[in-house]
Amino acid sequence: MNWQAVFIGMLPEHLLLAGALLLIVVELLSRRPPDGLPLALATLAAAFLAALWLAATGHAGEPFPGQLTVDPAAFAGKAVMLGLAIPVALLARGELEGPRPYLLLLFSLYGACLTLSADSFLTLFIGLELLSLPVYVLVMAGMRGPGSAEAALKYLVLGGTASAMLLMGASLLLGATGTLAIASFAAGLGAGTPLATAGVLLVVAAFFLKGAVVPFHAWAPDAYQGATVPVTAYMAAIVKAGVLLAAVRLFGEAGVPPALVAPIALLPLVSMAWGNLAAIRQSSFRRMIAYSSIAHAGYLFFAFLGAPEGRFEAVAFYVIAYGLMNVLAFAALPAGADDAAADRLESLQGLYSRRPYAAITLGIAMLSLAGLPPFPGFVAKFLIFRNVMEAGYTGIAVAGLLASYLGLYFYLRVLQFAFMGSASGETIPARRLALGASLLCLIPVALLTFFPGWLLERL
Amino acid sequence: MAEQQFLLAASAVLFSLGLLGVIIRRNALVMLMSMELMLNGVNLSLVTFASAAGSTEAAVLVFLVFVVAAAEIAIAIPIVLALARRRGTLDAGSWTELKG
Amino acid sequence: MIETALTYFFTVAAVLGGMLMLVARHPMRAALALVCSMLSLAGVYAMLGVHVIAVFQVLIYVGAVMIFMVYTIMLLDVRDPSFTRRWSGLLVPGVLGAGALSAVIAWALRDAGDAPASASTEAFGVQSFAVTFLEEYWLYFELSSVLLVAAVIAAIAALRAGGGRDG
Amino acid sequence: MAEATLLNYVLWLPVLGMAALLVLPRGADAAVRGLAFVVMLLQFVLAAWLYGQFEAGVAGLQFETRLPWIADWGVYYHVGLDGMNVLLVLLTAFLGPLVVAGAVNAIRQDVKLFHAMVFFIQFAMIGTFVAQDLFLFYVFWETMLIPMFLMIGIWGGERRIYATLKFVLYTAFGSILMLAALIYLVWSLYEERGALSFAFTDLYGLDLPMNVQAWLLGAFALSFAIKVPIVPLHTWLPDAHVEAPTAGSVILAGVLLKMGTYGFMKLGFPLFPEAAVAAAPLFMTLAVISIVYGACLALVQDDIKKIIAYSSISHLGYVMLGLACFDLLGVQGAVIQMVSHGLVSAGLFFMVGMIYERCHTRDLAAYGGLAKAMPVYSVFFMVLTLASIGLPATSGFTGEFLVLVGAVSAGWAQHVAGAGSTTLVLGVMAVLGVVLGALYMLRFARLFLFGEERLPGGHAVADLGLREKAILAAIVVAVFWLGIAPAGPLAKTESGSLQFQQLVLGDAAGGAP
Repeated sequence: MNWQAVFIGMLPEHLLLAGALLLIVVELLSRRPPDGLPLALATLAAAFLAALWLAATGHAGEPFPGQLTVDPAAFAGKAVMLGLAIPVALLARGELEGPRPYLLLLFSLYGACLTLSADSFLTLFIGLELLSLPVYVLVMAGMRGPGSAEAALKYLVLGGTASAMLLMGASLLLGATGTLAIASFAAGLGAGTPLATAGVLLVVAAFFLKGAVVPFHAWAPDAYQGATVPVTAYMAAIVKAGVLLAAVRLFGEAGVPPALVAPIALLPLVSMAWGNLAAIRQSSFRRMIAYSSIAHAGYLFFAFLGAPEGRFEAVAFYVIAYGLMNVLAFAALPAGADDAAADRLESLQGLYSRRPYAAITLGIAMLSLAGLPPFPGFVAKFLIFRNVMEAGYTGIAVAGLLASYLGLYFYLRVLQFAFMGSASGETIPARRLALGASLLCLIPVALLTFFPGWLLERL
Repeated sequence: MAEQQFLLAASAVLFSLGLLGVIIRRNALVMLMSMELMLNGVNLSLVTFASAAGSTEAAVLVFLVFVVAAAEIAIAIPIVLALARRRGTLDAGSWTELKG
Repeated sequence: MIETALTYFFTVAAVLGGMLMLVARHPMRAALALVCSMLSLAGVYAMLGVHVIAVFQVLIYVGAVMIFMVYTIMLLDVRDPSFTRRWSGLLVPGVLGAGALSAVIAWALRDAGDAPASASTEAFGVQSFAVTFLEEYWLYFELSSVLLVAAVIAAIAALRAGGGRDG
Repeated sequence: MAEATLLNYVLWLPVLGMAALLVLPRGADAAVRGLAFVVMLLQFVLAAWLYGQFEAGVAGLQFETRLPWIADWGVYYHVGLDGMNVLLVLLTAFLGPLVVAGAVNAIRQDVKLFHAMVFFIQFAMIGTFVAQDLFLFYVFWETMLIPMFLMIGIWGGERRIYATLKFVLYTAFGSILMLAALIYLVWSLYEERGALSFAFTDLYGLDLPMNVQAWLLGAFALSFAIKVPIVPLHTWLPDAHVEAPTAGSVILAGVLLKMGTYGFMKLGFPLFPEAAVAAAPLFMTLAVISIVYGACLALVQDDIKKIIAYSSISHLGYVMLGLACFDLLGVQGAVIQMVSHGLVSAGLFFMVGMIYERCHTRDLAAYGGLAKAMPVYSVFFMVLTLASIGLPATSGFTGEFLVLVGAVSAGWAQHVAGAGSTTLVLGVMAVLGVVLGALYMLRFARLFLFGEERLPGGHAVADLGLREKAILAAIVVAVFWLGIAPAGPLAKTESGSLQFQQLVLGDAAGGAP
């Protein structure tokens, strides 16, 4: 056993676990429920810096050969998720009380980090479970109506279904290739036997479910709407990133064989169109973002049609841009005791005249999500569709671009509310610490707008 | 029909029945049970493949499935209780607040 | 011979239990059907010689999970429209889809039996399983403990959130 | 070299201006307006200096900057001036301070945001003109939508939301197809050369099969044609113009519409020369339809803004005609016509805005006999009307005359060569369009300026103030400059027109017509 590899290679995970355990101890020792935020932030920052450092130095190692190995790409992915978690945690101030939500957040991130290092389906499975289980509860944390519990239960049942699908697929792949290493998935992609193909498709379906691709999307709108703002931001930015980056690791160096292109491309395509169309008729902001995330899941899964070399770059850049935009948007939302009222799109009416900074950041987030240049969302979208077209699927890429066009309207509608509506008399309260969270996102967004090449060279 | 294939077919049927239950049943608890049935189907297929290949890894995975199933239920039950207390029903079809 | 027959019997019983669960009206009956199905599966595992799994199946699934479930049903005993109206709107597409799915998987499995049927069960011997688990796969032992800690915290948080305000 | 970076200053000055606006406190409207005017004026001075330094008759780029931007993809921050864009940059910078000056009374809410948007759109428009890298071009091209969306949507008229959404959704639809074509194009280049590049000069040399060229030209052309707009893709334009604030209309008519024709000139035709030559009759037909259709609709409008909006469609038809005939005179005429229309329609929109600020109606029937009530206003209006019609000594004459000569002579050459006489027929029909143009503008002027004196509300209104006179005088001077001494601008743009012609016809089978 190589203890050094275990210590260094899993440093971000260790830090998260240490922070979580420390938080438990603090909670047990203190009489009143302590505030978990400072400790959680310190833990997140330490883990983020560790992951960043390991990614920058190009560390690679095999703490548990065949079960859990690390490489710079895995660290980069972990750094993305941990970095995004910091502003999300800032948003939680005022929404979630006590140390427990932060504990759940840390455990969930621990699972997310595991999935990015997974070398066997066992690690992948337990990582995904650890990623999801705390989120089921976070959805109903700070709940303000029965809707939250319903959403949590729905999410739990469908999340469990996704896990079962993943395991069934893994089991079939075990039968086809004799191993549970995730390399069996890549082998199964190329094998072409019915058993391997069925296994591959079940695993892909499980990822579609976790990533909320139509028709496996039913949980997302409810969960996004039922949860409080920081949790929705967490689901939109980090859970999605974790699932997609894990999928990149799963696909590995394998290309999608032509026979499987149609089933793998079709559902994301439908997802883009349906997500964008359904978002138009939403009146709740978070529900609209949920449908937007369904559409974005479609774009993200398109990345797998492209050449294997470009996948990590495309997905990583996309989840960075997408995550930053979501957190930026959520940070700009008004806070209010009546959550359902604050969540209505109409509550953004005249935002600019009251809180110009919030309106502008919200506008930037929406335009970037719509994929309009010069914001990073455009570069991300461009990268994905370029890869698809380079792989020779011109028709699919054009269809995808047209489907992405459908989304423009509802993003612009948010701008319409924020800038073009006349303000009503009442003031719109801002979230506590929202300024910090949005600045943490705005600075990277500005850098990515002007220097996207810097990041792309390093992914 | 070989015994192994029979078992595998049974696992596929159990898995599909579980999925069917998740989709078509309205009672939240029955949905949870259906989810467990899916995992049982998975276990059956894992055990069958594992005993054919002599893979300890698969046996460990079966063990993990047990752990996770227990953990999921431990989380699901408080949620169900909260739901029943607030809504007075576990009927997924009557949750209209979140539709649309 | 008798073992093979018993294996078939238990397998069929497990599937029947699953079907019963699906059509049962009251959750309690569904739970009992599921318990039957799970016990039958434990029988299958025992017949296959994987005794560790069979024991876990009984202990964890039947002993913990289902007891918990039954207890919850008894605790709640709510008058539910879902008792009289079992099916969601997706009945027909759901049945068709699941039927197609099981057919596809079963079809895919048709060439899976080519492996030698000499079920080598050493991997599942109590001792060998325990030794390899703790020597080679102790990562998962540790990770499952992390998972259980997380689950306990999550369950407490869920209880708190559910009972907090107007409970 | 300080001179080479001058173009970057012109381009980035508005961004600096936006940053400076951030510092100013809210409500300091006068300071905001002053700052905006000074920055815009400085930009114009720099652009004028650039124009002066721009050497005529030199092929290729001047004031070029090329820096790696997204090095992995071969994307460069590559800007430069050539004969095609030099006048358009000057025009854009010229209109900037006028827009700011014209908005003093009209824009009263969210003054800071308004001027930030003016800066933003100036940046995007100049960027689109000077970009020499396809990716950069696309980024600027799409970026333009954002400030325009807000400008119409926030400060527009009653149906502003509808108009601005229609504008954005129309133009974005074209852009999305252009994006697909762009990716395909660059990918083809990569297949052929093994190197990723978005540079125009690399893409020009690409040898694509005819059917691919046709598809790609279709995608690019759709995007450009929506922007121009060419009939039948024009329906967003009247709505956008009518609902936009004066500043928005001026920018829209003055510069934004030229994006489409500039796109055809810089990219659409030269990138796909064979398909362009094959499709030229189609484009010319559509151009003539635009000329006639726009003129006919302008003839029957009752809304004074709509008259000018439809006249824009008609005038840009000439530009398309000049470009699609591939005759040197025609192309040069097209360039001059772009600038001329930019000046004249901008001036007319300013005048409509000025009268609207006084009387609050755009209904033509409500006005009459303004010549007596507002003599100075009427003089300016008459000058611009005549320039719009294309009276000699005005810029309109130079542009339209060259286009028509070019089209007819190209058509005649084809006719003589036995290559069909479609072009000739279209050229002659376009001449008829001039008559229609005179009809609707004179009708407008007659009802508006002459006859019985009638003003909405019945009370007297003040004639133009000093600020308004200065704005219009600047435009009128420019109009006469292009009309009386077109030799200078023509010389500076000749290299660009030649390059365009060479790119399109040089590769075409059979050579020049």
